Amino acid sequence: MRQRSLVKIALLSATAVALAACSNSSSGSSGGGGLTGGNSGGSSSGKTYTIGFQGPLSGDNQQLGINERNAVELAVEQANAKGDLNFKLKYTEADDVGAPATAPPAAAKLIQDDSVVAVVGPSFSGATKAVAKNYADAKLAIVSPSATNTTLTSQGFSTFFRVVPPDSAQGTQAADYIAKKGKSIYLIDDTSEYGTGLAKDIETELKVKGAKYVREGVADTTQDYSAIAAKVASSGADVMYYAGYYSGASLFAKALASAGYKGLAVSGDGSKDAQFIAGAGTSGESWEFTCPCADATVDPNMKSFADAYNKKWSTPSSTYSPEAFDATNAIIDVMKGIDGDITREKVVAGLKTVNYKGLTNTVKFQANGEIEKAIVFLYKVKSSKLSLVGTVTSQI
Amino acid sequence: MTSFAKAGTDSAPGAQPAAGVAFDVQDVTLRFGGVTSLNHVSLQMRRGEILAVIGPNGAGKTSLFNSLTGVYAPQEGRITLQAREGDEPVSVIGMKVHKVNHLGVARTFQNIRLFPALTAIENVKIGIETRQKSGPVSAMLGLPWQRREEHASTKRALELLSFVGLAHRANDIAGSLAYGEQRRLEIARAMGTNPSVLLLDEPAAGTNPVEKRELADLIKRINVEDGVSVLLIEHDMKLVMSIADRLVVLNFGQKIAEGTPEQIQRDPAVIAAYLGTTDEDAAKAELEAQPELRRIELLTDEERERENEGETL
Amino acid sequence: MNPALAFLRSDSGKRLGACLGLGVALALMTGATGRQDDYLYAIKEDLFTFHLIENLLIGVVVWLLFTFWPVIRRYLTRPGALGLLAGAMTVIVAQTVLGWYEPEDAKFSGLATLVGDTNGISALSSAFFGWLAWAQLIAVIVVGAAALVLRNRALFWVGAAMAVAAAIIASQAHKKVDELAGVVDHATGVTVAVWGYLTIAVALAIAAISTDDVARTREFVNAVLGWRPGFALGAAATALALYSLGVSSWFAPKSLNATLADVHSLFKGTSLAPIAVQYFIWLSWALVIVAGALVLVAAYFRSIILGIVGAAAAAVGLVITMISIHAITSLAANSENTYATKGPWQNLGDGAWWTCASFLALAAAGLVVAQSALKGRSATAADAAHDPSAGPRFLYAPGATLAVLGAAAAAAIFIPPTLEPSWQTALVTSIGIYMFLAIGLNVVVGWAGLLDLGFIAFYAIGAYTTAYLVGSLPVKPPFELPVLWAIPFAIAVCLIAGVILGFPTLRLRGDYLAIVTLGFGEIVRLVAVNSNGITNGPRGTEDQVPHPVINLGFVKFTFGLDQLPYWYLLLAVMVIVIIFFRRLENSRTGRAWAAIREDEVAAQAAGINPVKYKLLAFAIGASTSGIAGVLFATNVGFFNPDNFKFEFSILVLAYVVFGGMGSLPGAIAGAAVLTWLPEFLRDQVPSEDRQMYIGAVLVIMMIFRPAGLIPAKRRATELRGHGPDSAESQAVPAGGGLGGSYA
Amino acid sequence: MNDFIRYTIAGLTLGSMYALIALGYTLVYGVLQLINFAHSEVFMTGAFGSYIVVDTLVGGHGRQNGFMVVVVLGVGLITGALSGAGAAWLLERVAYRPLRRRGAPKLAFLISAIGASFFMSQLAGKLFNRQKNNSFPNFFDNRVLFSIGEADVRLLQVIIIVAAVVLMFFLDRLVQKTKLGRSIRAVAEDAPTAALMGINIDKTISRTFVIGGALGGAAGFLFALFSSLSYQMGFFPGTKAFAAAVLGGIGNPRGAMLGGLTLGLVENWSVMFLPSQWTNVIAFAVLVLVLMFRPSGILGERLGRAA
Repeated sequence: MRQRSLVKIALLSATAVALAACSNSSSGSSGGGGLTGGNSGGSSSGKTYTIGFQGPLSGDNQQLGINERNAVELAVEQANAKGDLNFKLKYTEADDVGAPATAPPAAAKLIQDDSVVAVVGPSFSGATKAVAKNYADAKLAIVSPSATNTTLTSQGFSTFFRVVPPDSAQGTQAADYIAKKGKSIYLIDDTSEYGTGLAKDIETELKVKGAKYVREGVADTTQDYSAIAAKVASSGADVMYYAGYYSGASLFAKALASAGYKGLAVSGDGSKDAQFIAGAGTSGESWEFTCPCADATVDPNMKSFADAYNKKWSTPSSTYSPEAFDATNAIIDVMKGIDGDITREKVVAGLKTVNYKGLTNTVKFQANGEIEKAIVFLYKVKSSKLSLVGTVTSQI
Repeated sequence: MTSFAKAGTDSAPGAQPAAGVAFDVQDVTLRFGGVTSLNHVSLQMRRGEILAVIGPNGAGKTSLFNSLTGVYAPQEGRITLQAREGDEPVSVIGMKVHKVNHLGVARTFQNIRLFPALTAIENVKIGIETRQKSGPVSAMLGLPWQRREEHASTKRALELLSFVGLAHRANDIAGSLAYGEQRRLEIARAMGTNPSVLLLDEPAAGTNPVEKRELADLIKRINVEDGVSVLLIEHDMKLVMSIADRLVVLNFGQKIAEGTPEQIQRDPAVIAAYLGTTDEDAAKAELEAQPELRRIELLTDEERERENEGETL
Repeated sequence: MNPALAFLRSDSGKRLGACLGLGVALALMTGATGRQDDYLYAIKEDLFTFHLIENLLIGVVVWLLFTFWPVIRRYLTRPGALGLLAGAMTVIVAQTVLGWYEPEDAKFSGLATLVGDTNGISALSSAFFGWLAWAQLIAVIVVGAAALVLRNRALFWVGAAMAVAAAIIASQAHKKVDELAGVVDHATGVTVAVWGYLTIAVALAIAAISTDDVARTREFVNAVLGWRPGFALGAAATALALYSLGVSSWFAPKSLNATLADVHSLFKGTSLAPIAVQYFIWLSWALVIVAGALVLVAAYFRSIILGIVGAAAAAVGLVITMISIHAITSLAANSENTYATKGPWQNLGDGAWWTCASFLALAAAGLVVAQSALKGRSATAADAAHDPSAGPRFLYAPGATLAVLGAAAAAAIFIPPTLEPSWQTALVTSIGIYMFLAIGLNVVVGWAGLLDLGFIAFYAIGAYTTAYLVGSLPVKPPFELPVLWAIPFAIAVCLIAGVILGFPTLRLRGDYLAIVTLGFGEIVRLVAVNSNGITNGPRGTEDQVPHPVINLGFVKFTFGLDQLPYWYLLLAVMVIVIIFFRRLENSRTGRAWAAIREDEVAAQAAGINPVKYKLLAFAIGASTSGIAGVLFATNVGFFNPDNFKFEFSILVLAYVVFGGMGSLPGAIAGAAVLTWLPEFLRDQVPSEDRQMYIGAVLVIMMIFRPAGLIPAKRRATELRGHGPDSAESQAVPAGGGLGGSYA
Repeated sequence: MNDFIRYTIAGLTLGSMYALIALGYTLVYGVLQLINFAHSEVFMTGAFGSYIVVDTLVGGHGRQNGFMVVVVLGVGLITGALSGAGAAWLLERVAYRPLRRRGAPKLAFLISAIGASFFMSQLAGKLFNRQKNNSFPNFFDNRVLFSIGEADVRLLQVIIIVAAVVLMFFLDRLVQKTKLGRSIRAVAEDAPTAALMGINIDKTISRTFVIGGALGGAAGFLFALFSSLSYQMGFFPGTKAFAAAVLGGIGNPRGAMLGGLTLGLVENWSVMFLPSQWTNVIAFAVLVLVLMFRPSGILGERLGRAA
């Protein structure tokens, strides 16, 4: 039951060789795929490796996980179809429900599978904190497309990488921007792990700046934003920053419009999504977003990604899909560059030096696994379309 | 409504009850909304006697019981309890039900209220064990004194079961016992709390003549051998007359007579009011001929009682 | 009336409607996934294609089963029918759910595809995986069923022979595949399928011999178990041990699957301890044979002394086995030349652990022999009077309790090491912890009859108390404690929290209590979410909660990422709690709870203070989940308020009710099954649909077994309809009144 | 003061939706003495059912003229109510009636309902989608109708409140005046006796579910119009509405209405004084406090008595 190797690889020690002889082992030899084709030891050509995904596929946050999962699977499929790999790629997934408590069994499932050489995920910071050590222990690389909690890269998780910048990068610049734009700031988070993390980093910078602000939270389960919208409107604030996901943001935008709020509304990368505009309608007009991501709308590859995604999953790509796509492709890029057998250690080493131009960003990691380039851009909704304004620094 | 205020520990105000009186009920009035269940009732129950309370349905007998045991708190009057010789007399009005029980008053119910999913012996042990001391921790650790108490309660429960003639059914589920057996089991459970005063609410209802004789015998033995005072509600006149030392007659919440069986049997007010006719024998016969009728009346009575309790507790 | 209409209005017609509805539901459940741009897409895909017909057919089959159930039932009681059914189900499960080929992690269908793609495979294998597997199953079932219906002796023998042949074909076909691929494969699928066929063969053979009209399964089982108490267990354990010694893997580092004999040659010439060397040559066999023979002989002759000696021999065997496997694993870990890189007890195959389990079971069997022999001698009339278990119980063989306990202990101790790491993790973080919570909630709901919808709050309080005491929260304690020292504090804090919740709310009746406890649970979670400065809010504990260290002076053990030690820690604590709770249940406290639950007014009249006992139940339940909170916190090291959502309270309640309210084994079994299910479904259905299937299982279970898996004795009786309407068993609907107690 | 009015209007809007959902809990509780845990999913079904029809009817996001707005609103309410009623009927048939036949203990119903709730919500997620922000087409302009002081009152708020009031008025009449209402009350008061009087208990219970489901489904439509719809939308409003039903006195329709409004107002008013992340804490704390002092809710229980 513990045993899952494909064939008996010759053991290093003499004793093991003796054993191998006595237990009737032989390498598969008949060709033509099937049982023996892809798995015979020796040459690395035709071997099968697996890229795993860990994220919430059930539970309250399952849609975020599904967005990422779809992109990872798409990337694997495209890589196989392209035909320039000298190995076969497989995809596997482990559902962690997005919570720290349920993450360990999911991680263990991927770790114990010897064919898994790298993992995209975990999606959430909490789940990441709960299992990053286990992955480090197994020398298995984890490349998260969406865990942005600032503290993750300072805990010495040796195999952790992320293709999104930490909250602090975005938070600092976002705070500088809103502090410049308004005298009185209303900072709202959605009491999710992501929202509070981002809001905390913004708050820290606002304090440094000495800006006048109010911070408040809205339960992430809220479906009625009228009260908080009325509060913002009557507070006389001229800038409002919402740290949270698009589903809340679009409802909040509607409520703010109804409440007659006239000031500037800014949000972060979690809300910068076509779904925001679809949900908020005209109420979302002139909302601004800070986002540490390249302008995907002008990238021609983005269009082909979006089309391929829509074709495969019959649903448009959504939050964190491009990031997960980039993370997967970065891993595949690393795997392509490895000579001989691909091992987990080699993938980790390769990720440390990877330089891959993705849809959202250039994937290049610092020593602690943080993505190198953390330019924060400002976007704005103009006539129901998301358009790039420029870097946030240029607006300050 | 339960109140958390400490009630009933102070001695009763007013005059001390006469010597030898277990329950001293003075001028008690109990109302539910517009209905007056007990209307200025006074009676005294002496220690060691068998006192029967009789009266037609709805006369307030069960209300009286509930007032005596703390289930209801009458709006007016005094109820003073001195269950044992030498006890401090206390007022039970506003006292919590289990506290009254701990002062030495045990009761049975008109509609049997056993713990039907438990075995017979468990039912009795529950009564016995309310007098024990060991707590959950000693039970979890299986400490010696807890085991001793457990032993003692099993032994005592078996004694009580044989006392009421149910030893052979000790391990049977209470709900599966026959009607008469359940009545006796309820008495055994009440006796388990080692009472000085036992309140029996229609113990003979629904039992057959043989069981009735056994029951009468049992009550006598409880009274004589264990020295327990018994307050009895019963419709069966034959039973009441044969064992009661004294009787109190209620009608429409008022006491209309009190005295020995002979006195009561001859009391014209009782015959008129309670039996609804001057012809005693005819009335008796009618009742006996239509036991079904009486059951139905009792049931509705019981339901009203449940209703009231629901609001009170 | 129109006959078609009349049929539709009949019970049978209604049932057909329901079954077709079931078919539609199945079609929707297993069908396409919806799209946001076309809301009717999935419905169209599911209901206007052939997909619907397939599922409707399933509905029709179910309807036929229900409609002709009385007929089927008659045949089901015939000898051999149950065996045929069980065996067929086993084969079906093996061929749909279980793994058949480890290297590719493939199930039967996956392997079939692989075989189809492979050239030069033996004809037998290609036929078996192509069509023969299902064909032979159907053939065996048809012949067996025909034999049952016709009661034809020859046909029974034919069926049995066919089943044996099918078993051989299956095992050979699979063996050929492994040989061709040159792999060592421990997939369970084929073994289980073979067992299924053998079950059928035995059942049909028995049916052929039997002259009974009605099978007497229970009597048969009881006769086997009661013939010589302990014999059956001893024989099973000996067989398992022999199998493990001969066939199973003993040492399994990365690419190796060494049997006992392999281990001997593998470690030849190393500095292995002499006793271990001897163990791998002959001692193991000798120990199993001696202990097994002693126990079996003792059982046969009902000898107390031999039984004890046998148990002792088994214990010695267990110790020597553990010494030996410890020796090889530590040696392997210290040498650089193997793949066995981890410490002692690692890399062991299932054979080693199964042998340990067999020895433990043998020891239990020896004790059963001794105990039942002792009882047999001292059996008195008083004893009989004390236990008049009148009805025939399924397991009334003497020593049954001890035997079950022994087997359970053997499984709980020695099976987890043979599991995959993901299952070990699940066993601790999902299954074990929630079993613990279910035990705690059972006190409140099952015993005291108080409906608590916010139970998870105490778990949260326990976990946060731990995090605070070890300094993992933004607020630091005056002095930091080692993590296991948090247990008494967590118990105390939860106890107080339980009383705080209980005191003002206990006079509320069932449903009101439910919503207040729900509110309490949400308040606790929301406070944890919103108090960024104290709990670090939704981002969870600031620092890692350290893994526990057990330091007894002479022995020091540090827990790490490996999950097995946590399992044993959890098991130890759980066993203590279970023993405590068992005693509590049968003490005056437990009876007082039962009394309050059954009839609060009568309980009061008997002198029980309900407020006191309800508070006690709250406090004890709360402190149990406090302990669970500590163990959880130290195991995962990191958690956030998401772990304490309302739905978890609901789930724990579902475990308790599913298992059987008020029954300790029920609560444990309910939690085990329902926490195992999602982990199991991980590999069976799309991850995102898991909860849907769990919901369906809950509904179906409650329809067909409302009292739970293992109903409590005290409640089982009342569900059978004994006695007058107690407040709790009132058939719904019922007119209000006092029906307050909710359980 | 203007703030106060603003929050009050928002509170009444939210509260009237809570009240509509709470009625479903309370009606079922009245006849069965059971918490219908899956009612939140009935509410969700109403939202999806009405959405599909309205989306087909209106298409795109085009603004409609006044007449069409009324038509669409009517159609939405009716289809929402119909899908809610259908879901509730099925629910009673599948998850309740078989248990009733077997005389299952009370908690078994609760678990069965919880299972049904998981199932319905996840099935909706599978059949439609699992996005959190599906929203109705903007087929009308949510303009300011009038102002009280400086507080604006918008069209949608008026629609919701008026629709809820009308529905509740009809329900109240139905329970009070019709034969069906009498049988519901009779079953609630004393089912065995009601059966003796010739009332078909099964039918009455089934119809009670359907009425509660229709109200919940209509509320689902209004809620989705006002906020958004998703397969998980039922859970929180459902929990709140359950709390509202208990707050008012469960089993008592007028109590449910009062409890819903109270809860909606409390939630909105609390935002005036405290950061809004504490709203839910306040809501539950108020519930606990009220029950401590009035253990049977504000109006007390009993369908038969108080309605």
